[in-house]
Amino acid sequence: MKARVHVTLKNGVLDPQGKAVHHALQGLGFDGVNDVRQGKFIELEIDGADTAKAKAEVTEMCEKLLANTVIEDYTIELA
Amino acid sequence: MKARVHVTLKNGVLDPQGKAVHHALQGLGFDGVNDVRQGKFIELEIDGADTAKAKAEVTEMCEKLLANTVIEDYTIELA
Amino acid sequence: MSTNQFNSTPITPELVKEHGLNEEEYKLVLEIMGREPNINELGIFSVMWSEHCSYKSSKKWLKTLPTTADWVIQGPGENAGVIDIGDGQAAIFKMESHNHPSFIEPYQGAATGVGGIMRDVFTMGARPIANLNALRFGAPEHPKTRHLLSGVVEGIGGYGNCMGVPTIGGETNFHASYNGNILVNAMTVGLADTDNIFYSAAAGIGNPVVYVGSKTGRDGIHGATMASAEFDDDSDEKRPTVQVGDPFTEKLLLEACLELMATDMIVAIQDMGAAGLTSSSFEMASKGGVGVELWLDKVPMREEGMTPYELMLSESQERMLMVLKPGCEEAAKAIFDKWELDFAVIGTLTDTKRMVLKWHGELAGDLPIDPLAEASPEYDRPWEVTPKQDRIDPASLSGKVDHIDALKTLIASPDLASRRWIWEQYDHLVMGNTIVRPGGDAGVVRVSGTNKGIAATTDCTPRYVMADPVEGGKQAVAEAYRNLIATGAKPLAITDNMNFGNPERPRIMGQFVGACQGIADACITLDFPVVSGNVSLYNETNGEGIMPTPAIGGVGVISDLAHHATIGLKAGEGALIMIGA
Amino acid sequence: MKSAVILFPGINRENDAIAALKQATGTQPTLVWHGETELPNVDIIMVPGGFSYGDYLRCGAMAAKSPIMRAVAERASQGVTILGVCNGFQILTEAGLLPGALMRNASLKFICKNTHLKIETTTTRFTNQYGKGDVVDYPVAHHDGNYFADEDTLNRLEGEGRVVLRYCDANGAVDTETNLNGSQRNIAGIINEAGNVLGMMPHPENAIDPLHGGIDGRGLFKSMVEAVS
Ligand SMILES: Nc1ncnc2c1ncn2[C@@H]1O[C@H](COP(=O)(O)OP(=O)(O)O)[C@@H](O)[C@H]1O
Repeated sequence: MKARVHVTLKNGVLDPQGKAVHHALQGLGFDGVNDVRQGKFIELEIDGADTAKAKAEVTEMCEKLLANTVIEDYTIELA
Repeated sequence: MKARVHVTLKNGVLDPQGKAVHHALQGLGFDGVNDVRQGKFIELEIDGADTAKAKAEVTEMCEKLLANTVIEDYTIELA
Repeated sequence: MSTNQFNSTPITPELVKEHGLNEEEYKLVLEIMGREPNINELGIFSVMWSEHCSYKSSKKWLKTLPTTADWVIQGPGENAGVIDIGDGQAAIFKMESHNHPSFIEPYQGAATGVGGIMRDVFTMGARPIANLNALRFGAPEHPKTRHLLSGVVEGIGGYGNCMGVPTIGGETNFHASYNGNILVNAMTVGLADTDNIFYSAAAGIGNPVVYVGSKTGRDGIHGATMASAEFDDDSDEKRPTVQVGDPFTEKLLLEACLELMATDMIVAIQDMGAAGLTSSSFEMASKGGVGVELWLDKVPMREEGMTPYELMLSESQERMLMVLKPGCEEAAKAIFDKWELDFAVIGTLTDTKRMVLKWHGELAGDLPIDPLAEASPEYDRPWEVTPKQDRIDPASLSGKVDHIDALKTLIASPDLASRRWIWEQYDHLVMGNTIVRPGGDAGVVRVSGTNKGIAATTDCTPRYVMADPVEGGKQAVAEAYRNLIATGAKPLAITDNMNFGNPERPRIMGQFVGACQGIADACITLDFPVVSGNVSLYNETNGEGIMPTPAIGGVGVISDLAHHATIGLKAGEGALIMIGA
Repeated sequence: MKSAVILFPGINRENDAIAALKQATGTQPTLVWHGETELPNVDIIMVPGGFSYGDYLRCGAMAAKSPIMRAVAERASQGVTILGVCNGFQILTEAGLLPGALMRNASLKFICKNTHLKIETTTTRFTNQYGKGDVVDYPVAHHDGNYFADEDTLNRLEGEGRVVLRYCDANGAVDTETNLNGSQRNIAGIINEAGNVLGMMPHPENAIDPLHGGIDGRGLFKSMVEAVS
């Protein structure tokens, strides 16, 4: 089974990378961009076919390692 | 309009981050993980409501800045 | 050889050409083999006889460089040069180019260049203690220059910083001749004990051949050499030609290798750099006068479905090949297990002087070693003496120049402006031994636990070499020498990185020959031998060669750091004196 | 006086840390491997700088989950003096021993240079050898030193006198000009509530020898020695 995890900065947390990308896009002449946020995208290939179990397990991975919940949120999709 | 861009390493390109995360997950006792790949997830807030135009513009941003097409692929979703 | 799957690819003239072998060379291949090679063997000839591995155009002239002195322990021919710095210690150093990859992908190209040169140094038993880099970019206003400059600098920092080796110096120039062909030359200086230096000559029939480090992927297998039907199935996706560096793994590899080197288990060791497993195995075998049998299916693989051809040609980074003493496998493996690195016995030494490749028991290739490693083509390419340029009559220059304006223009010019922007992105302090930071004449690091320093610099002024290759070659060596003495060091030896255009043009070949002559002259006069180096040819932009750029990396020793000198004027002290001609 | 230095894969300033601790304590620190579960009996624990696990995923994230960090947390709760520098600071925040997080520098570039720092409090175990408001000069060498915490946390840190070091100029001016990496309120170092754990981005261990160009860093190590003897 494949799990797709998105880790994004919480609202209110300053995003230096997003800000820099925004700035660079403006420099390239893309004026219509109002905001840029950069996050991580992690794809996991996991054993088993039990979606509920996988979800629980990936949640635990996020809490323990993949996300820093002080500054980040995460979402999980299974496929 | 919101654009969601996923930037991932091309197949066959070494992913040192994914490799290290995989290893760390195993160290934490998550044995059922077979592979981990890490990519970037970029959210853009853009002006206008014309999806086709936005798509073309974000594609250009990807080619010019957001992705390194020598080693990375990208996908774009608009919402 | 019996018929098997590896003979099914017809060796057509096109395939031979795609492997970069000309007709003459292919005739030699048939002669050496005594039959038609199979695809794996053809691939091996192709990389072994590439300019990069064989030095076929430059060999004749490199042999004229002076390489000896009382303090030289190892001159050119090993992974890096070794000089005695007293007290039972040696400095081990080399410079190497990663020009083409850095132009395609500046970050990864530069990063893997740094990774490669550090492996060359620690393969010999040295802990890297200083990095330098000599960079050449196109005109500042060229649309690609900014992107390339920032990518290269980040890549060098990204790798060197993570390795924990201070980057203490270098040089940076801009010129339109590099617009389509930047130069990224990286240098590493390492420190070892003179009685614990490791070489690459394999020895001991029956000894295990061991692979350590990262797994092998399809990185860097040359696109053109892959165009046969057999390897064409799944688009280019399958075979990125850009290698991604993993400095974290290399840091582990460094620590694991040094730990193993502190024991008595290694017979020979060689890093897998350009042309990966092929060149490392052939070189080790050739130097040791032995044969090798490799079990390619035992090579740790990153991807499924890899073929012997790919395994022999892959340029995956962060890998080493070793020959161990018999019976040491388990103890050595324990060290690599501790550092969480792959370790596999992938072959054995034989007395056949042949390279025998096995794939799940099946014969995948069988080649003689010496003819490939040593009897590679050597060319005496035609060359022209570079014509002397006319002297410019000062009177012919128009207008009066205000001195202050001239000074301002000079200071602000890209070639002279401060490089702080670059070196502040490099960790130049890690290890706690940096005595002279970048920005001076040469960087200086202390030899840990002593009062001794090692000074290092890289130098070349391409426009001088362009105007007069012989004098320009001399000047580069002399400048390195001066930069070392300016810190208080005694200059000991150099490494070089010869970056030139297409040697098949007599004019370019003439630049190369002239620079070699100049370097040799200066080195002999200054007693400043060449102990290692690298050649990068075919550096062209729109059919025009780059400016000839023989970068010189100089190393010297300061016997007492209390007497080192720095470039900064000391407030309120002394008079300014100018010496020299 | 006994000390220990924790070694994670990818750490590269362990010898710099050892040199500084040895100079201050007069004894050779013990190097402790990340896979260990027990710590020796020591007065000072230092988590040094480097690139543990290549700084992949997030700086310090993987090291924070190492077996040894449980032992470090336990010692922290027992009041043992713990110093985390650079990657060590990142590891301590990831392990939850210090609040906040360290993000990519605002310039997005790695920065290696000397910087001035203002000593904000001298009542800690780490700064008792300095005067309040002193300006010291240490190098920094990092890519992710941009300190972030939410407003409440920041206010609490300030209110409790737990901001120990701030980026400033030679005269002690703390402003956006002198904020070298974009940190909230120019924060370069903080301590935990109990005052026994300090995390900081700059490298006092690279300013302990006249040949380094300055010895301002010695005071920090001497402070720890004074405090625990
Ligand atoms: N790529 C680089 N990496 C590290 N240091 C550099 C680099 N380029 C220049 N420097 C440093 O900046 C100073 C001036 O550089 P440059 O003008 O190119 O060299 P030089 O003075 O030898 O002509 C030197 O001290 C050099 O060590």
